[in-house]
Amino acid sequence: MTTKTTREITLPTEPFAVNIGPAHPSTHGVFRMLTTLDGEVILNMEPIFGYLHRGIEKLAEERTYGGCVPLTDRLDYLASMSNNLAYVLAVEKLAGIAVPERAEYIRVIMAELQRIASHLIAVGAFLNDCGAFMTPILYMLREREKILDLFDMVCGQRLTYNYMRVGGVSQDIPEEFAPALKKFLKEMPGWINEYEWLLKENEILLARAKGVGILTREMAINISASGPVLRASGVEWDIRRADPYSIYDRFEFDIPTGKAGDCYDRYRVRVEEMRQSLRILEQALKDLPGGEVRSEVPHLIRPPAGEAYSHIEAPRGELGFYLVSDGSIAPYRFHVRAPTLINLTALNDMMRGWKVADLILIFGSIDICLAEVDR
Amino acid sequence: MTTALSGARIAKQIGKKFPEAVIESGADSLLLKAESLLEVADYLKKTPGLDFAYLNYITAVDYYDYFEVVYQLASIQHNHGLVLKVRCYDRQNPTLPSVVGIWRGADFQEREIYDLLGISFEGHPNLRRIVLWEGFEGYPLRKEFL
Amino acid sequence: MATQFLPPDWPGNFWAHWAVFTVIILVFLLLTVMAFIWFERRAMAIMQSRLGPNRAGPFGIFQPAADALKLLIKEDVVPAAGDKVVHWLAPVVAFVPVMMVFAVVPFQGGALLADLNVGVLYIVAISSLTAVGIFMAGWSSNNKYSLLGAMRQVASVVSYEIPVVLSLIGVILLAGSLSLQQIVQAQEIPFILVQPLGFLLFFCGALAEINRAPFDLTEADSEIVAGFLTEYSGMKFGLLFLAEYGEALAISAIVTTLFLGGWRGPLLPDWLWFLLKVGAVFFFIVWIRTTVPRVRIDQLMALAWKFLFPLALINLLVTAVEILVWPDVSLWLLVPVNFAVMIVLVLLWSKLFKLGWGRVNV
Amino acid sequence: MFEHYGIGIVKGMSVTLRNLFRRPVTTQYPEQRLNPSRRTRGNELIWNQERCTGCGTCAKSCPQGSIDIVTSTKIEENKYRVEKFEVDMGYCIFCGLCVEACPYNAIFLGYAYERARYRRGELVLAKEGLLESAERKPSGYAHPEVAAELPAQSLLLDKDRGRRS
Repeated sequence: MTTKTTREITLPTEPFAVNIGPAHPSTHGVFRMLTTLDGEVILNMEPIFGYLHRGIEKLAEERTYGGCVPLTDRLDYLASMSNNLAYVLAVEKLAGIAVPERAEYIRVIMAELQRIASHLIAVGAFLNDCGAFMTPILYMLREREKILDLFDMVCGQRLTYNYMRVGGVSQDIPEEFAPALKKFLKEMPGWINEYEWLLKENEILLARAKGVGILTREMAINISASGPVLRASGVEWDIRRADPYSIYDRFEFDIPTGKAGDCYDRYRVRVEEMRQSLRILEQALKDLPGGEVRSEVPHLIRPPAGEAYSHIEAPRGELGFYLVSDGSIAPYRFHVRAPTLINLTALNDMMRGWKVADLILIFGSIDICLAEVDR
Repeated sequence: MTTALSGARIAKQIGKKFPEAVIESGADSLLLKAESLLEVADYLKKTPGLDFAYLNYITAVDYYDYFEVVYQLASIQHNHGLVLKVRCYDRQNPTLPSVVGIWRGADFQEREIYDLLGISFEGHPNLRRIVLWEGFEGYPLRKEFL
Repeated sequence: MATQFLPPDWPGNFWAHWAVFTVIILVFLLLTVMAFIWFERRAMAIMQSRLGPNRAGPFGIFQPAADALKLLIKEDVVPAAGDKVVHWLAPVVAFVPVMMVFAVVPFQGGALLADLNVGVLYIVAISSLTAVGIFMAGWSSNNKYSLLGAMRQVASVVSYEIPVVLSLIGVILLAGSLSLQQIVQAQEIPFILVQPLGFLLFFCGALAEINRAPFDLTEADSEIVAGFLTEYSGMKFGLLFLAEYGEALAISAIVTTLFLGGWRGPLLPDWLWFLLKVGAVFFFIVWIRTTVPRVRIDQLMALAWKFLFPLALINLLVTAVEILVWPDVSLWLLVPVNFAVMIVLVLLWSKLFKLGWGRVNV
Repeated sequence: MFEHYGIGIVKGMSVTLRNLFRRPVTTQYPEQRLNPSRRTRGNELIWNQERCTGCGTCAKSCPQGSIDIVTSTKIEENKYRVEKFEVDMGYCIFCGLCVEACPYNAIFLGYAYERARYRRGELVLAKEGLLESAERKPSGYAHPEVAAELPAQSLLLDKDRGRRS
């Protein structure tokens, strides 16, 4: 006996198209999903981008290498430090600039704090998309606020940090930073445990997220997914381990992976990554050496003609910068390998057949930042 | 550390199967003929020992005389990488074969290159503008645009 | 068993009583609803480690009044292709039944508008009328989100009505009357102890019927924007909003009356007991809303038909057998028996049933 | 379904209940004020006319091109005379690159906030409008000597005392 699908046994009805977004509470600002629905069931989904396209790749071609750093802040504004880091690493690779030891440690500390801050938003927004009315995201914003305070202390800004410089960081960390970070590291595990108590075993969340929006291992590799999305599908691929940049080869940490590749696994991977980031932060803070934080770099950098690609493990995946230099003070070509754009490739396959409520859930679990998708 | 495979070594390996495919081999890159891109890509993905199943990114650069499309490949299994390059000399109507059939991750990126540089990819299932609207004149990332 | 309370001795004829009492109840209700809106926002805010409304008046207590004022002076937008008459009527249709429920709720001994001898039946009948108003709102808005929300509402009301009514019958069997007044008088011990399973089922079903979290699919803001409210503005939105909170208040009052012993309690005056209990139930609703995520529509249906409905039937059977076999046994003896039945059944069903269908092949 | 027999939900509800008895972490802004970071890249640029030599490094380093500087061609007392120094704060992204670039410590970012304007034209600040004043204090960004005199930043880490383990 062949099993009939729900579509066959219900009354024949006409599918209808709904534009979910660009102005929808859960589309993270400016994303449009042109969905074809049969009742509540999604028959097809077409993503439409471009509402936040600012032409950053073109803008960068008219700025100096140093002047591009503020631009990278505006790519993934929830993880500006990681963007800064990826960009300066690419320029340093291109121009062959060495970085002082202390600056490397500070960069790692900033990047890991940023990962925690970004994952807090990602997890909070995901749980909010599940319908947990504001509670998880407000708890997580509270902890993110503490990280933002630390960033504010170091670089004077809370969102667009513009902290990394080619050849180091803009300024040394102030003396009150280390005690504050220690205090944060001490209390953060307790807060993470509290989030776990709040929703980890919640039956409704399990029913909603387990087995929903499965991205298989083969598919994840084939669509070039990266970051937590790839790892939740069971691929142990973390650029911090696979291709260590900066000084990541000195730290001990685990790479959390999922099994099924569903929404729940992606949520779990992010939470575990926060714990691993705390581990890295503890080690980095312990070994933080003294010395300079910025090597002598000319004001206008003229890298030799050539090209360089440098990638890092940003909170949302593999963030890379491909720079081509023609020997002048501005990049000839500035390409951003935006992780979230590529992670969205399989969105249609993950969503088809699920319901409208799951659409929001799956979309939330990928954790995108539209500023980076559109650039 | 992801080892960058030597372009020359791979070129030799590919040369046995596709004698005319490689134009030039760099330290970690291969410059391929546009016509043989697909077969070489397929070979690189499926040959044991190479297993380039993961496409890091695709991008294109406008060098005035030609467009260069860059494919960065990686193998998660062996943790090594390779760069493929293809050139396209036609400025009026640049066309290249699409690799979406081999790596689906190329989908949006090829659309983006089509959108911003005007290179059309043959065989792409849904080649439309992605960030700009249909009807936008010119291709912003070309050097003659502004 | 129960003594019939006489209506209080008011001057004038019946219609004068009726008019005065109605006005008092309406004013009281609107004020209570506003107070509860404030209470919910405030309690939820504190649970979410923020402060909530705190500008208008002391502790922001006048915030709902200020909001209502704002809504009154806002432009009323009707969608161009919408059904204007239905769009206008919908808030009224949704709002009136909510107010009507309170006609039979006893605020204290004898203090009720009409001591109907079919009180429970009346409540069940009237309260589900709100769904018609909500469906009208969704339909007339000519908006796909509104329509989705309205369809969800209809689906959930149609299926949840059954377990809700079935779980109420246990209480009616115990009290031997449909009059709320007499049900309260019959509660020597609160029926929540005698009917724990009935309470659980009724509470779940009631939450689904009034669209409160975790069953707030009708206006799931992260999925379908605001559901049937999407196209509403101004005081029409205000009325729908009031209707919703009015429903929450009504459910709190019904739970109090049927399961928590109504106005009965030591020391404090009766009406205060009643309000305290209603407040406690409402706090519980708010507390649930703060904590849990939302279920999906197929899971909502599955919960009604696979979990609540069979359990309600079994509960009814158990209660009926108990009353038949031990008509004269003290209610206290039934408490452990019924708790044991509840625990066994809930554990059994938790293992047995599967929630929802998951992915559909398309 | 109900793998944990509802215990997961009860656990979650215990967390929200615990939070009911904690102090809120929000600040009521106009009444309660927090100290911004000592290095805050706050509103408006502050220019020190005496120190400025008119070299124009700031204008060159500005990625937005919001600094407009015109100087005399002749050097007087080892300086160019600055004829026009105009900053369009509407274009400024507060990246701080000009402050870092200035070789004579003549530019600071502001420590103040609440400097919003009603008209866009008012955001263009010229010479006199850029000087330091009582409501336009300089921040310590890239100037540790200024930072040392500013009050300590208020941190949420220090405020949140409501946690009970």
